[in-house]
Amino acid sequence: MNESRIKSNIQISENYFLMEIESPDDIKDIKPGHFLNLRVNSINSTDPLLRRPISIHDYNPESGSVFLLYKRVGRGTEILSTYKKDDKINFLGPLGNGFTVDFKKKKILLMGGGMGAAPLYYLCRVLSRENRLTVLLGANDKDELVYFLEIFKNTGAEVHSASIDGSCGHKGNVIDLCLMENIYDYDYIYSCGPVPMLKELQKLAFEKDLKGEFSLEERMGCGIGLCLSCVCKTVKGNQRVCKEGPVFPLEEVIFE
Amino acid sequence: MNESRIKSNIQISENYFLMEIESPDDIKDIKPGHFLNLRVNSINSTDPLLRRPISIHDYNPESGSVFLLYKRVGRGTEILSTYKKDDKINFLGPLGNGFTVDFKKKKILLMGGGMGAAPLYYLCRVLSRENRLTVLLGANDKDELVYFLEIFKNTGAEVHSASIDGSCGHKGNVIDLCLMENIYDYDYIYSCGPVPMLKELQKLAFEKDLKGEFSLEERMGCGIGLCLSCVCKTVKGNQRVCKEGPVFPLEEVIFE
Amino acid sequence: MLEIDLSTKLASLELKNPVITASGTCGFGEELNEYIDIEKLGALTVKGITVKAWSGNKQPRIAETPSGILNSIGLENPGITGFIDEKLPVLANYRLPVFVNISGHSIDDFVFLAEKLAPYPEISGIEVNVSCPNIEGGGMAFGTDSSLVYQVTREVRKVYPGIVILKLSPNVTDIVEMAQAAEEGGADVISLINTLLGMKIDIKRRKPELGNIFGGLSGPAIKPVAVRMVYQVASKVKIPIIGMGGIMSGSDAIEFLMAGASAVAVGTAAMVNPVLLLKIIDEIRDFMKDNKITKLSEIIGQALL
Amino acid sequence: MLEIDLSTKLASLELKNPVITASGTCGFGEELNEYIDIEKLGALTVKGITVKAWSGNKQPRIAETPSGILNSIGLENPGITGFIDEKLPVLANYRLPVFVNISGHSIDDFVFLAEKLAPYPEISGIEVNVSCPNIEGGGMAFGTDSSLVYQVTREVRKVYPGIVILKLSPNVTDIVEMAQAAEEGGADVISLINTLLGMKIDIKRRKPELGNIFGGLSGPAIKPVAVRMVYQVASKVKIPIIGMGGIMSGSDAIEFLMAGASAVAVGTAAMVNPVLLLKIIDEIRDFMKDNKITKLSEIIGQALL
Ligand SMILES: Cc1cc2nc3c(=O)[nH]c(=O)nc-3n(C[C@H](O)[C@H](O)[C@H](O)COP(=O)(O)OP(=O)(O)OC[C@H]3O[C@@H](n4cnc5c(N)ncnc54)[C@H](O)[C@@H]3O)c2cc1C
Ligand SMILES: Cc1cc2nc3c(=O)[nH]c(=O)nc-3n(C[C@H](O)[C@H](O)[C@H](O)COP(=O)(O)OP(=O)(O)OC[C@H]3O[C@@H](n4cnc5c(N)ncnc54)[C@H](O)[C@@H]3O)c2cc1C
Ligand SMILES: Cc1cc2nc3c(=O)[nH]c(=O)nc-3n(C[C@H](O)[C@H](O)[C@H](O)COP(=O)(O)O)c2cc1C
Ligand SMILES: Cc1cc2nc3c(=O)[nH]c(=O)nc-3n(C[C@H](O)[C@H](O)[C@H](O)COP(=O)(O)O)c2cc1C
Ligand code: FES
Ligand code: FES
Repeated sequence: MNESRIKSNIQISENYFLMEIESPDDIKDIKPGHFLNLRVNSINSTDPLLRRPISIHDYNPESGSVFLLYKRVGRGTEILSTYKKDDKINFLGPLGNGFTVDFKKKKILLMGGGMGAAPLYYLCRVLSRENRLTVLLGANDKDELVYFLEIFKNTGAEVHSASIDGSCGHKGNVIDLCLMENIYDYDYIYSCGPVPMLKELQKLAFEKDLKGEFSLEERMGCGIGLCLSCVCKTVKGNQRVCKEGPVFPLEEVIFE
Repeated sequence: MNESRIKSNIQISENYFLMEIESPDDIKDIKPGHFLNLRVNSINSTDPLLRRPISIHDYNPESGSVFLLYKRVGRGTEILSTYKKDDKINFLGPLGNGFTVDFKKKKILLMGGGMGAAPLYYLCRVLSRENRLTVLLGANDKDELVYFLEIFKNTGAEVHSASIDGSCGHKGNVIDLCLMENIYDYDYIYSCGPVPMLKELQKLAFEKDLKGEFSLEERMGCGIGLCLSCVCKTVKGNQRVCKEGPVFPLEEVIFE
Repeated sequence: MLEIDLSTKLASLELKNPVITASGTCGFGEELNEYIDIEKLGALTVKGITVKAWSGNKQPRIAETPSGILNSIGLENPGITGFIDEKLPVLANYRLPVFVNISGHSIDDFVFLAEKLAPYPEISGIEVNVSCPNIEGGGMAFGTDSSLVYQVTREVRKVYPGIVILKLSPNVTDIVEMAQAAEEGGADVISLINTLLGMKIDIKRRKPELGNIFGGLSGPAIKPVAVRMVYQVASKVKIPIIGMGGIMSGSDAIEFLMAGASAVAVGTAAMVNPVLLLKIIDEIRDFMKDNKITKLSEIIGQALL
Repeated sequence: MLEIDLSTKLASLELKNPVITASGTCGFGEELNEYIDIEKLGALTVKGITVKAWSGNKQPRIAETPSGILNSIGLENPGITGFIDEKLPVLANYRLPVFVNISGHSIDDFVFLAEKLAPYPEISGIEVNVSCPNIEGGGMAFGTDSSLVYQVTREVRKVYPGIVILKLSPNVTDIVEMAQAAEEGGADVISLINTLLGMKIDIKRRKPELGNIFGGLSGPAIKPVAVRMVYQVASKVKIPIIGMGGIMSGSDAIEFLMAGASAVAVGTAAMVNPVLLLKIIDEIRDFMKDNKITKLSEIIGQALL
């Protein structure tokens, strides 16, 4: 269990917030794909009771900063959005297995749907040093894309976007973008986002015999492997998203 | 229901805190003996659920300030103690009936046990303009008395104190002090504090046929007369401390 | 502009909206009316009335628990005569349906109370409380035995011409059995739930915190149990349900409606903040607007399979 | 310096302190051991084991409620053989008493499981779960019928030489009746309480939030009900009680001890923050120090009249 000082917590669009926290000294190994489980209740309160899992959006060991990007969707994330600079935040983590990052000179595709793009950013930064990356981003509208477009472009990756309402990039979903790419070209693919998207991408990957990894989300109780709240179906049987995951080889996940 | 800005919230001894809040414009009539029922839960939280009743310690219509003096005894008051300048505080009130204040040229005794002295201060300020006041204060030790001694002395009242451990004033309880006074001399007596003290004082008052008022405390659900949580026994039957009280003629209260 | 119809039906009675005060948490309306215009509510249910005036249980009568409260008021009330003489004339001034909650120690008590209230058209119905955990030698016992629930309902039904609501106890193994007994006995409406029996210990004094040892648990803590019971009962009985237990917001109320309640009652929330009663109505309306639902009936029972 | 003795007895077994993990919320100890030294606990109760391996219920399996959680894990577990082959060898490495929670659909299931576990001295006892709300056609039904509780206990007792703990369901009218049935059947210890049956509705999707519709309510919300049941049972049975339901702090644990529990189990709190398990032990010790109590036994049952 850790407690960190919040360096900043800024609203970057109507419902998106970026929080920068001090990385505690005893935490050295923060990998892309890890997540933190954040406490959202105040002192002496048992409500809300559960922690909220949020992915590592970025990590800067030099400045000792961990970045979290979150969308305000319910009361937990609303509470997070009220935290101010110098408030303390309590969390468990970093948790989970993380993405595979030991590639070199490969052509890699990252595909993020909605908030699924959040954990891909740190991954993109790490991989882009020695690989060629293409990033496909999908969202409902421009508002949900501007921030991501900007940061991913700064990594040097090639970035394309799709929006359902057509207000930014291709009008349609991110799977359309994928179909427009020459998918055989890629050595590896990473994705995070809504299940219907992952499902379609898995179908495509199976067709083209493409390897890669998915980062999954499930409701969590403990976030540390105790309670079996968060299991997903895989070819190896049920696996805990918080412990064996959240990242799974794309070919192992079984979608219903 | 009101929401006010906190002007300050300072720790005045180990467990005593003084909060100054802006008095809302639409509240004009704040009487000694009134109390506020303060919300202590944060946004989106249902725990702790109940409000906390705290008496008006002082009121300054010119500066538009209401003062609350509270002791940190449990989680509600602990939460209150964390509030900072410019935070908002939500409350219902002013509630209750308040003390009788239309005396002139009388000799009046105020007797406060522990935190019971808190509501007596505003009363003392109001009455001391046109009456002669003696204030008897009792507490466990010096720490609980210094602040009260100072402020009551500033009203021009004659002040005596007793502490159980003898660290301040008379060693013993405040009833001893009372016995040391020539109680016949007084026209009216006001008291607030622990039940055993009030009970003894009532006995004394009955013997000497003295009139006066007690401000009582009971656990409250609503604070506005809906739920009957807070009733006390009186010669008129059960009465709600939050609605018919908290101030009752001393001769009407029935202690078990 | 979408025309939103919040009205709902409880047997023959139409309420302009589904929000009712829960018995015992809003007195007899008068005090509440100082804070909100009570005529904006769907209906008012008053504090439980007994045959004789009653002074209730020992102090303390209330204790706070995580997201909940325990109460052991113990049915303090002016008795049926006191109610009719002092409270009813005031209630008659309000233009809104009033339900009178009644409690007894025997079937005769309930019948006596129902008969006494029968002549007053200013009362829309009676809520028969067979579930009070706070009176000795009875109260809750009625609500935990389905044959007693059936008998009480049938006898009260015979003497009371208005709406008969049975308020059931959640402290039972099978709530559906109790609800079916009430339906068979001739109840028009079922109220679910009364408080869960609970207690708290004051570890400093090493004693139960409430003067009465046990108390009834209400508030948000019990909402999941309450919604579950409404859901279970709604698919097994035909008469309408008033759902309650921990409603603090419009969303909470909608949970109960979707679980099959035709109306909801709000207790603890009104104690914490009386304004919530009206806010809940507004929030239900807003939800309907946002989701382009024009009639409350389109929500009721939506989550039932 | 005051010597504080935190040890407590559960039948023939002495625990060095009264804090036990609640079944299903601490896996099989291994993951928990990454966060705290589990050997500091009084005992460990593992996830419920069934005859066959089980993959549990549909997602979502967990939902948050006011000061509580609803779960419908559905007893996902490796089955008795998987448990004995894969989990037990790991558990055997820890120097602390282990209880194995078992669940079945029939008396035969329970007997079969008890027989399978009987040969292992590294297991201190079995916790017979007649109260799981999350398995179909059984589970909780056992715990709501006192004659079944009696029979299950008696049959399990015959085949299991170690400590037999009966874990009872709170979803009953009369918990004392169930506890007495367990005592008569020969149980050594009673565990109180399992989760309350509840549900939550997702008003956006207009559907139950859990894949399994109903779930078990745990956490601080249920503490008042749990303390009440421990208190009621403690004055009516002679065998020791493990109290649980919403314990988050030393004070909460002491409430249960004063209500008559000889030990306590902690579930939801460990999920929220595993460190709380040890903090609770420390807080109990601090309370005793502050109050000059040297033996835990001086606290147990103190609030009973
Ligand atoms: C491994 C992992 C990483 C995540 N990373 C991010 C991220 O980087 N940025 C971000 O914005 N969101 C992320 N999420 C989703 C985020 O956890 C939820 O949006 C958040 O918990 C919602 O909480 P709430 O109280 O605002 O919403 P509510 O709907 O009020 O939450 C109610 C309950 O449901 C749970 N819940 C709700 N939505 C989700 C969800 N999508 N996934 C899991 N649990 C949920 C909550 O944790 C809570 O217990 C991640 C989820 C997981 C599992
Ligand atoms: C009319 C009135 C005026 C008061 N004025 C003051 C004041 O000016 N300054 C001050 O320090 N205290 C005052 N009190 C007492 C104050 O309300 C309690 O100390 C406070 O509620 C404790 O809350 P807690 O959460 O810190 O304690 P906890 O013990 O954790 O509270 C648990 C519950 O018990 C209730 N409770 C606990 N102690 C009391 C008590 N003594 N009286 C009523 N309810 C209680 C709380 O409101 C809460 O619902 C007053 C009480 C009443 C009834
Ligand atoms: C202080 C208090 C007094 C109550 N008195 C009664 C009563 O007299 N009759 C009754 O049927 N229910 C009574 N109840 C139960 C409520 O009507 C309601 O069923 C219960 O509190 C659950 O709703 P809530 O969580 O919204 O409060 C009382 C509840 C409280 C908190
Ligand atoms: C996720 C989860 C899984 C559980 N699994 C089991 C189980 O397998 N067997 C069992 O007897 N109880 C199980 N329980 C119930 C707990 O052991 C405990 O009785 C209950 O949660 C109340 O305690 P708490 O409030 O401290 O969690 C489970 C509870 C939770 C929250
Ligand atoms: S959330 Fe508990 S095991 Fe994953
Ligand atoms: S606190 Fe509710 S009537 Fe006084």
